[in-house]
Amino acid sequence: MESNLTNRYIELNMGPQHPSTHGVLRLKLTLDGETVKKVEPVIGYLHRNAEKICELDFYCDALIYFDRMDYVGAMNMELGYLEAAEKLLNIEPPERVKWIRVIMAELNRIASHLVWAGAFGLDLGMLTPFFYVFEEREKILNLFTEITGSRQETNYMSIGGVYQDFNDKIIFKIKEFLSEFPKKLDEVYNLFVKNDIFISRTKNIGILEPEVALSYGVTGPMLRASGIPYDVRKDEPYLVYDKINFTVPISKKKDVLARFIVRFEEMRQSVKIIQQALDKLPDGPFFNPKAKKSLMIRLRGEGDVYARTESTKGEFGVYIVGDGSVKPYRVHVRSPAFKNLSVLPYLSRDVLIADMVAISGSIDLVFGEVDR
Amino acid sequence: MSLLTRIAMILSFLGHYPSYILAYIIETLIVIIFGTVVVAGMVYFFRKYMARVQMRIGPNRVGKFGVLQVMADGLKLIQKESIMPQGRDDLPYKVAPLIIFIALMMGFIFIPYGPLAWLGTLTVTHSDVSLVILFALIAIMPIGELLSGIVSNNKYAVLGSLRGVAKDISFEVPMMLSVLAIVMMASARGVSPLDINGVVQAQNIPFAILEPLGFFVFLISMAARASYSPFDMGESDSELVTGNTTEYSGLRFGMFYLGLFGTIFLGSLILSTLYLGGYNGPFESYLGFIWLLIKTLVVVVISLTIWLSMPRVRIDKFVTFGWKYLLPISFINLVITGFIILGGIS
Amino acid sequence: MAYEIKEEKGKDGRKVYRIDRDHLVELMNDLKKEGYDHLTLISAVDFRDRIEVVYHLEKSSDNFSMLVVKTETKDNHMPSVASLWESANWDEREQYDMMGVIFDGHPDLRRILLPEGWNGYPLRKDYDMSKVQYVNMDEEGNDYVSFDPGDGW
Amino acid sequence: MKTGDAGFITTTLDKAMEWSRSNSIWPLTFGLACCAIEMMATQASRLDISRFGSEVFRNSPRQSDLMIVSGTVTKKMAPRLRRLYDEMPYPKYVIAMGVCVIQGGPYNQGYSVVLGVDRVVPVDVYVPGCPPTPEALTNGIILLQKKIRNEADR
Amino acid sequence: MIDVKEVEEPKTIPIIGSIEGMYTVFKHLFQKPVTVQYPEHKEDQGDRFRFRIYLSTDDCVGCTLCEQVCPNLTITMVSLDKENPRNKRKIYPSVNFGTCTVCRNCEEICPTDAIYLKDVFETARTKNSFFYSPTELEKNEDEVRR
Repeated sequence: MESNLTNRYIELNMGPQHPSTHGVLRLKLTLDGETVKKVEPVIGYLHRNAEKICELDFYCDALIYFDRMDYVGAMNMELGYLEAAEKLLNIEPPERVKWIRVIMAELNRIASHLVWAGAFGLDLGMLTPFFYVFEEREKILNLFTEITGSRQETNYMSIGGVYQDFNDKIIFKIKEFLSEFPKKLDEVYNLFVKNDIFISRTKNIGILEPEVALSYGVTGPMLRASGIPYDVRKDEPYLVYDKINFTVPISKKKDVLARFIVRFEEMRQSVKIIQQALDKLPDGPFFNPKAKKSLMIRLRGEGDVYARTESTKGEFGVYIVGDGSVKPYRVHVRSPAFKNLSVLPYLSRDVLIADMVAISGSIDLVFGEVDR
Repeated sequence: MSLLTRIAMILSFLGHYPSYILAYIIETLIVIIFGTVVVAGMVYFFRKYMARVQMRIGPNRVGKFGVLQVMADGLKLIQKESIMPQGRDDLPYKVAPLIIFIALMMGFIFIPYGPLAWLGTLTVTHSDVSLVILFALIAIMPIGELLSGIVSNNKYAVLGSLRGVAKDISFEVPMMLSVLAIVMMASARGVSPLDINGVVQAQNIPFAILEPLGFFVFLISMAARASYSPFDMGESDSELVTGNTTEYSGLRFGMFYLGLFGTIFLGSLILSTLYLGGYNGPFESYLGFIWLLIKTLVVVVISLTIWLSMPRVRIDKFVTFGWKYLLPISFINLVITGFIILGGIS
Repeated sequence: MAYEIKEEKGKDGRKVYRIDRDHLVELMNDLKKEGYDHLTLISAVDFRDRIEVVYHLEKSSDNFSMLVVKTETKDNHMPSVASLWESANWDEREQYDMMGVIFDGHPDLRRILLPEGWNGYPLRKDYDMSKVQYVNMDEEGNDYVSFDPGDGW
Repeated sequence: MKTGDAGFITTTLDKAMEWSRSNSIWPLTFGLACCAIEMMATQASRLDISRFGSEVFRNSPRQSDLMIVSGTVTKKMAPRLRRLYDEMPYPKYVIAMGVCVIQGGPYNQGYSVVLGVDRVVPVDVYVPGCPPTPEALTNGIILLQKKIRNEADR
Repeated sequence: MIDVKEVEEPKTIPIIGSIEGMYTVFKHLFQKPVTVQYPEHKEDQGDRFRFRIYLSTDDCVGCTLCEQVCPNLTITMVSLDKENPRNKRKIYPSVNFGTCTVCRNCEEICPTDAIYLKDVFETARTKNSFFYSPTELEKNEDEVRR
């Protein structure tokens, strides 16, 4: 790292290995002292050619690559793919499966937001909340192990159903978790938002105007924190979200703190959703027989389908083109974090380095999804 | 009778002056060993405390309850290859960690430790200006921090150092003003005010009660001096990798690492000496040292809790805070102290 | 209107506009004025003889209802819509990177995911996967692509 | 002093050095992909890697001993990974965590993924799994400790 | 109409809020640690937890479905000289654990349940050799290592 300190502007290279970039983001900074003059994100350090490999495998196999896109919220990724694939393949999942998928997706949304909160705390220099939120996440992952058999990349949902059914023990355990979770959540929440330094670090930082946000294609909690109530679960309900009663949290404050509060409120809403779904969970098969066992590699689809779902980061869209063979012809993913990241250069003009770290933390970046 | 005199008496066969000189050296060595052990213990205590607060166990594989963990870390750091960056300024680069470490160890010498059991008072020096020397030493320590960043030819380190400068100038003045209030208070009670021992003896009521504002300012200043979170702007690990120590490895980094914890402990010692009554307490002629340690431990726990629960302050906010709030507060404290002395409450 | 739209219904029930390449920008301008202020996705599909570019638009005033605009190119050139929506900037860079569609009028058309100098466009159907490429880094931290592993490997 | 005694002393010293090295492995904060989250989970309360002395996740490669390559190494990332490895001081160790790092994993048919990080840096311990559970990673770290003490059995 | 709720920014008193946070952190000092001491104690992962592929060569019929469904060339069929009347072609799956993502598609698709997964996760090695032949797939992890 050669430095020429006589210049007025310092060129600083943050990343790809840097504690604040949440993975392999490289930020080319132009600094004037501590002030960031220009940011240029360089991505692609985790470009794993998932879209290409999806074309080489069966429809049912592409699921594992989707698992690993947003690896923190893997269930939502599977769901997004299956929404598209099932439309393309004309396979309708049974009623029970839809409710199970809602439960799993919302549980994973909680886990994902928790990880985000912990990492955001670390960005700002808060050590301890990280451990509290990871403990809560660990409980969710234990539930996942109980239900699906693996912790993080579960490969739980499959075309036309889910691999393993729920049973009474699992439902009881989820209810037990839900009864304790809101208290813990409030504790962590208060630990953050009652802290003066935290408020001073996040309030009025990184203000994102709604028009700009729309133009940049920002979705998810970031858009909702800018005051636009866009939630695919409400705007274009998939699965059984239209039968569930929940609210969409928004904030008019548009800053980093607003994004923080919106995400925490979303977790509370998720708890409400899961409770309703557990109560309403119907009996029935957990698999569409048209896609079971050896039939699962013989599914053929034709045409093109775009399906959008609300993943933990925002609108997660999957565009699949089928040519009538057993393999997808083209899979293209609209990754919310990719779009949300593109707004970073706009947000961090003339802010301090410390603020830029807070802003990039508030975006909730997961690089498996940005780079695919 | 002090420990020093006892050692000198044992060595009295050498004659008066040689025995005293030797006794000084021996006791300095003892204090340095004490300092090293305490700093290592501090690292261990921090790890265990952090682990327990975070619902973990902490190191427990090396020795009983992991007490040898710090030793393993130290031994490992000694073996590590010491990579030095190209384009460094060689001498300052090598001297910087030493400055911090030596200043820290010298700081330990000037603390009045108070009496312990039959050993008598453990204090090493009886200088009349020990307070001045102590704060001079504290003021030297940031120099090591600044040098280390500027000379190691790394942009992160330079930025860390610049932050360090900005941080230091914004709390030094309020800190000194609050110390000035203590000196006033002590001199009003007729003790030698620049001698820390005198300050301790003047505290039949701890100064923290008489000067809560000064205590507050000093607590924040000491936290900022030790530069742990929320005041670790110089080393802010999520922004500047590890700030000024980015290019240091092996033993030199170990010195910085120990220096951090040593400064926390030294700061807590000074705080409890100046504001919490030092070795004053029941049976002080017998248990004085224990009282000091207990008070220090309380301050250490408070410091670590602050460390673990607070996010990092933004540097410009801290500078503003220093000039806008800390300085006026310390002035008000000075004025109040003056009124207290005039009113003769002491 | 100066252009002709073929309206279809997609398999997923969405409204699809099919338009030829030359009138795309005009249509997009009109759609933007109509209230489609959220460009969700630009994707390109390689049908060997032609590349189809698909735009997914959303209207924020109408519960983000979706409209699909399809157009196709045979010589890999497309007009850019980056001046209308900021989000098109990165999307078009991505499609250039992956599919080799050259968006005329784009402010900064560089590769985004793969390093500059990568040979071929990976998501094309005729991309040769057997040809292994390596990336190396020079002193300044810039990448360069080679076909044989260099010093760093 | 007989040479045998000196040998004994050096062996003891070696043992002490190995002991200290194996019990104080400071990993580099180096998250690449999915496995990084499991690495964080290993660091968190439930498994608490600090019990083995690996508590201090250092951000600067200059101060770390262990690089846990957690997640897919792409071709664009490989030279950077190599540079980070070069920046670490000896003695240094590498754990390849997850199948992506071992042999390309799920992406082994692709064009932009390095098929095994051992083509870029020497690896000491391989931990398979996608991603390995925190227990599996801890098991890998224990194996690395054994390897440092020359006791590794596999 | 979408059910929208505008979130409130919390009202806090300066300094008191921070001290509350410090107290919350300090309070956890008296909680029991949640750490599971891993090598001595192992957490109960539940019945469905699966990590390593096993094979029962007696049941395998050599249908190659697992090879087809495997997303990333982890399973390859190799010929093995073993008496099995149902496996006429004498081909059995072999697994490369260096690429296995534990997606459990093979277990799902297997018509005779010959291939199955178990909760063995202590598979770390110092050598990059994770190729398991069909006979090794039948054995436990400890036996394979020898």
